[in-house]
Amino acid sequence: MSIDILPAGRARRGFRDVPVPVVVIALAAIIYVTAAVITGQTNQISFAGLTGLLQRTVALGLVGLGQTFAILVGSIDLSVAALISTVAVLASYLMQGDPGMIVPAIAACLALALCVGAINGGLVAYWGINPLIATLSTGLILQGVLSAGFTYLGGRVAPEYQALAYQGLFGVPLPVLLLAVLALVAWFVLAKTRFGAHLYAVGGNPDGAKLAGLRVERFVLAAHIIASLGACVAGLYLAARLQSGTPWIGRDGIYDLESIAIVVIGGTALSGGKGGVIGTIAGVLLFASLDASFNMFGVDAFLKQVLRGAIVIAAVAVYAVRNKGHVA
Amino acid sequence: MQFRSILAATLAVAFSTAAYAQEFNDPAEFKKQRELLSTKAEGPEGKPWEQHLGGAMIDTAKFKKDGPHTICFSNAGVFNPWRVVGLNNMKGEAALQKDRIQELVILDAEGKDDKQISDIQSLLDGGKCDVLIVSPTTTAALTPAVEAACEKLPVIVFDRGVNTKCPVTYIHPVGGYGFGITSAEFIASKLPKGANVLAIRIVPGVDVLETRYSAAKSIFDEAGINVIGSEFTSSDRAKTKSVVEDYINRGVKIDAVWMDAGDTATAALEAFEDAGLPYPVISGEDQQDFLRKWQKENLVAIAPSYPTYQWRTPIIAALDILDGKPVPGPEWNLPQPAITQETLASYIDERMPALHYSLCGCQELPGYPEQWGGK
Amino acid sequence: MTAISDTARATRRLSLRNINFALVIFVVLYAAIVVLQPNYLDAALFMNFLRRAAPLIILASGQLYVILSGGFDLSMGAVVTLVVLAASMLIGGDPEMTWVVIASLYAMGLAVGLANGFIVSFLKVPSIIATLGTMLLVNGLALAWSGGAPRGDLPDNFRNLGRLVLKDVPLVGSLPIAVLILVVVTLLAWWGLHATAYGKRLLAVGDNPRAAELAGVPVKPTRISAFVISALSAVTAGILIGGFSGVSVNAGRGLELQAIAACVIGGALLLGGRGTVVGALFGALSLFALFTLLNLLGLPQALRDSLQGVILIAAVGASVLRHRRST
Amino acid sequence: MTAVLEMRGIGKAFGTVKALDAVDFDCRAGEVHVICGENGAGKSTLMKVLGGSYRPDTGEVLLDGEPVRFQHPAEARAAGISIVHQELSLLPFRTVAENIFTGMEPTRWGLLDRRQMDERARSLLDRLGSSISTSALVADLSIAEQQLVEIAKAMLVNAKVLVMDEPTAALDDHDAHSLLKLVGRMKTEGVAIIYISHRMPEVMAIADRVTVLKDGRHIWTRDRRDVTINAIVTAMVGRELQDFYPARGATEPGSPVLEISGGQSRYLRDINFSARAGEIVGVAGLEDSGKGALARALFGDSPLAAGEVRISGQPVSLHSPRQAAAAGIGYLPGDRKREGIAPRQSVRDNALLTLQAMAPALSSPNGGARSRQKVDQSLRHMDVRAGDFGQEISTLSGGNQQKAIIARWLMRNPRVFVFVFVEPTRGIDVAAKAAIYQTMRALANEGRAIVMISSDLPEIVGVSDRIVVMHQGRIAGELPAGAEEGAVMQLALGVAAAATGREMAS
Repeated sequence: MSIDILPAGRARRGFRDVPVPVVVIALAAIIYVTAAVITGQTNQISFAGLTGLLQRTVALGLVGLGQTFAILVGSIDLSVAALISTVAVLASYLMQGDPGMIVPAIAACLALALCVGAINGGLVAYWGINPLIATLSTGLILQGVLSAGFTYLGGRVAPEYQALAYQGLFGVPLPVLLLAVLALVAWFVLAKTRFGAHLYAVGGNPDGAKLAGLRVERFVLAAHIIASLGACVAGLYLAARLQSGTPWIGRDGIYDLESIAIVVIGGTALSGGKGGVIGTIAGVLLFASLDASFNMFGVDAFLKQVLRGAIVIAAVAVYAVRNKGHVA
Repeated sequence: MQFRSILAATLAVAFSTAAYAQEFNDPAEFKKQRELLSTKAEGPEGKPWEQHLGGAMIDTAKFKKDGPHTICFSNAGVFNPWRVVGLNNMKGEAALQKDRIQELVILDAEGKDDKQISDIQSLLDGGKCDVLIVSPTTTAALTPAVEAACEKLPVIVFDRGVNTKCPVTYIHPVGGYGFGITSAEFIASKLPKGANVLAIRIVPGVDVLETRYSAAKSIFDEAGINVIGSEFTSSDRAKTKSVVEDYINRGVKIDAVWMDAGDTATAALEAFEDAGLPYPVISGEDQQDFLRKWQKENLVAIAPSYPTYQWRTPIIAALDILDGKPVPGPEWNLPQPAITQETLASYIDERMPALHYSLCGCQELPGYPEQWGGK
Repeated sequence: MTAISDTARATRRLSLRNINFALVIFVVLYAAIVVLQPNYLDAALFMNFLRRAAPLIILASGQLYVILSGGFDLSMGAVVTLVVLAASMLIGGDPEMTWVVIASLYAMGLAVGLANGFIVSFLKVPSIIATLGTMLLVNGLALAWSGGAPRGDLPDNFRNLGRLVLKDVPLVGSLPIAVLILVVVTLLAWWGLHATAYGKRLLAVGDNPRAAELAGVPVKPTRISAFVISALSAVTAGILIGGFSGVSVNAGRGLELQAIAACVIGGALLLGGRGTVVGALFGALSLFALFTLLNLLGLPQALRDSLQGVILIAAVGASVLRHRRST
Repeated sequence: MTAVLEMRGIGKAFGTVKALDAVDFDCRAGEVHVICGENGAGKSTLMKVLGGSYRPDTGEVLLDGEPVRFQHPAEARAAGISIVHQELSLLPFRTVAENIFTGMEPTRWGLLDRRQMDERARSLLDRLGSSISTSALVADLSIAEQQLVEIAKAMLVNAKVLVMDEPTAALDDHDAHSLLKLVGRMKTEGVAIIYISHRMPEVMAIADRVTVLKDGRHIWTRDRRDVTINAIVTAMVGRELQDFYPARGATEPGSPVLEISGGQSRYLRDINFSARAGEIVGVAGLEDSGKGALARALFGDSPLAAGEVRISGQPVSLHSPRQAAAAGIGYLPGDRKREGIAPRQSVRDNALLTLQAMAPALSSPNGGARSRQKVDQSLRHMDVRAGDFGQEISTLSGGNQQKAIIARWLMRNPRVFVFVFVEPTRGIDVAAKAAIYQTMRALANEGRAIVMISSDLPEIVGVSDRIVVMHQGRIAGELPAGAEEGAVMQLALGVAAAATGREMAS
């Protein structure tokens, strides 16, 4: 019987079975090391060079963690860039260099993110507005109010707070540790808790999840709140790193589209229900090593854009091309 | 009219409760720049990029090093033609001095503060650099990174500054107030009291631009000239033209157009052409398209500048510092000339592209004009 | 039976209201403009308004094709930038070259559209990512080619396409060339979508690609051509924008989102299957009327973004509520 | 025996449409209570009320004599009501165990207890007689296996009331049999089972009581002993249904219209197959027997890798559905919602879709043969019931949708020579079924060849002029019209392959 009828629950072996994150991380490593070797900058493979590389992942990585949750439930969040700017500005405006205000400022920012996430989630889950439009709109509204209210750098963060972004533990910068810890927490939540399992259920088959007794809307709402919190932490990190927030750091960093790109490159399906944060971290590592390699090669700024565009497409295509059926 | 003001007021109140705008009206700085505009420059004649306006010199003997040198440059980005021309100037200067320079390493931060901090860090980690030039994306954001770099290398900052005195020198032309003073005084001198001027600006909140407007506004106020509107156009020509058309359609006579940057000056003029109106008095900048239009249409105009030749200076400064020669510092004020009717002809070069900045000081550099996009 | 015809009547009423909604927004906004500035009732000023709105309307009509096929085209703005920069560099101020160069601009558009279509159809990359990639790619190419600062110049015969206003035209008084082009393009878009078999295929593909495929619809060519149409409309819009205001490096920035917003305000369903050219037309006009109104109000620039966001939520939210009530 | 579940006077309206009108229903512990009714009779609505998806406008639901009012499916589930849904509600990229426990995941110290999940899932599947691995991804399972996972999911809760909404619709006879056995076992465990089915033999086999609904109203509830299939059908349709299966063709079949020789693909081996003008060829077989693959190969969806296909003697290449359509093959997909309709387009446009697909791209959508009169004529000919053919097709019932899709191919008359029907009556009520059989026969009588691929044995036996049975990717044998169901089953199971199969091959 040579016929290729696959038995139930068989284990296939082949390229497609290698988890996406592994492939992406391997790719990132190959690119980085090759660039360092070819350009003779082998000291970039040192501890300092690597921590520098990791440092580049922090802001985008934090946004990406949150975005992963939104995309996992089949939604998307385009408002993260505006929220990052808002949080960064608000944090520095509230602190005004006063260490006593660190905690209240962080609390205020988290509260704001909670509200924005709740509004996004409400519009998407309860009002049924397409998430692209809903979050694009909340982003526009935030950005508008922000730029109208704060025409220039709104104060500065406390020096003690700023130090957090520049200090390290055993030579590893604190922000890198923060990203690692949050990524672990996010992984843990998605893989090990009921809440995580329910998020996958809601994203994979919302009708089925509802029939299984899950309150689908609540999970979409929660995912949006988490996405906003991710952006909030990224904004707080940027405020510390940059000393003060400007109303355009989110937009200039293209955190909205780039965070979606890394999530998708990491193997999370835009339709929801498949993927996870390890892929996202792999995606952000790929972006960072590309950045670093472009620097080593001294690639022209415009050419860099071209290459990045091509790589985004190629990275997703490698896996997507095997899909049967149509995508849109 | 009333409807408009009520609606505007309601919205403004609704959104502006948290308004917090940094003041860009610093009378002391205004006065200082006004003086600098008329200060006689020191340094080689005809080479404004090597000149400086007053100020002290700084001793750099401790940085002396044998060449050839590796110069590293962390660039905020090349997101507008001004920076593109500037970067070409810098590369041109480096080519001119190629015997003394081993390599010019340029990292482009694409306008991202966060990336520029990492870029500076990786330049330091790379260990190749003898000197670091920084053109910061944002003043405050880059301060800690520059401070860290100062501990390892001589650092030169230009264009926008940083909030620390640790760099060897900070190179910049007179500044935004100077720009505003030159342009607004010209417009005020051509108009009667009570005339209307429309201000076209790029984006809010950028220090080097806000100071230009603040200076111009105070001069207009003093001269009794009405600023009938101040509009932001993000350097978008279509938007500029639309905004000016809308103002024309309101039926208010526009006597002059003041611009905080010249890239869309010709678009603003086209709105008058299309409406069949005479050209207003206008202040632009030193781009070729504006200068050509000025000459062709015999405009009443002035082109103040924020000269791109300042991109040559950091290379010169870097080599001087590594030679141990004293350089102007901790601030290096470059002259900031304006193009007037008298000097107009000498700045027009038909070979150059429309958005080329005439005060590039690049005419003698190797590769001119092809490297700058000329024919 | 009565039950069915009741719902039938409801759906018909609904589709009528769908078009009307964008129309209503437009009329209200334009009325507000007229209140502030009564001379906007002049034919000449209205024509001028249309001239300025023309690129956005054309972009929206092209984007509509992609939206109806179930995708997004984020690369439109980059194509506009490419067109403006390429035109000035290739023409180099020589009026003789204009028509040859316009042909080659359309060839570039064709290439971008084909690339988008192939990446989505054959490499199976979701269009939001695929066109994000081509957006970066095309923008980077345009800037790298021009060195970041545009070279060359646009001659008058090119500029006239977006700039010239014919005076003393019977009936309408003045007639900008751009409005002529707009009318032609809109009619073409309407014809392509509502008066051809292709349009029906496109709707079916966006609605249920698998069913369309099994019914014999050539899904991939249909989808690819939607991206091509979108890119070609972006070329047309780019020519008008370049003509209207000349060369600039950020001519196309943000236009893709405005075009999507226009379609959505016009009642198009994201992810495909429902939408009309007339809706997209009035969606784009509404958006443009909003921009003009805000200009006239003299509101802080920043708040204009906010209001745009509010209008988007309101438009989509209202249509969601209408649909929910009807089912 | 008292009723575990009682529903009294349930009414539910959508807009002006009364989906349920004062329906009474009850179910006792340890009985199988079958609900019959046409599509749109209100069965699914009644179950959605029970399951907490809908709130009734009038009436009350009593569980163990206590009135309950469910606001959300979660509450119904917690109260011991478990539903096997007709539409699969599984997560393709999650494992079998994760799917079974969706929404009910066991935890240990707040964490998912995966070991417990695996163990309990295993024992549930064993109880169902299935060997599916608990760690397999659902996307990798066949439809039948997915249905079993769905059932396991419903059995996870110790249900007082188990609702099965056409659980055998996707199953072939073999799997359906084991499912029915399982239902019997659960009954003895004292579960109240509500069973919805269109398969009459099945109903007669397992029911204790039968309730018929029609147009949202309760018609009657009777003991199985007191009913006949005919009585049920009559009550459902509201009139006596004669000639459920149409009479076979009077004339002998003509020359072969469709011929496949040496067909090979990933799923098929040595396919030699022909269908002649005027005949209906039934293709039977178990799930995974290759009958679905044969249909997809015929329609170019997963083309043959080797072998030759001829239509009316001319070799044709079938590498895409479009080529197949152009070659004159009409295809009625089994999964209407996913593969048949474009839900937001009008009935008319759905019926026109193939003509529009084959017409020159820039021709008028309603030109020539595509004119509005001709579509309407065709739709009326198929007896598609809609208030307005301009309304969105998703507002129509399943049977009417199916008829509109047949009209889609009829519009191409006379350029369609072969019709491939895949599960033509899945999820369609009795009256509409009969209409579709009539249509198939009429199409055959006009000189076309009909290939009917079906898992419904009575249908295969009742309609086909010739029966081809598949087993493990090969044609196991062929049987004449009117063959016994048992003979078909034997071939399908591979038991009798030797005798008949070899005969046919030579």
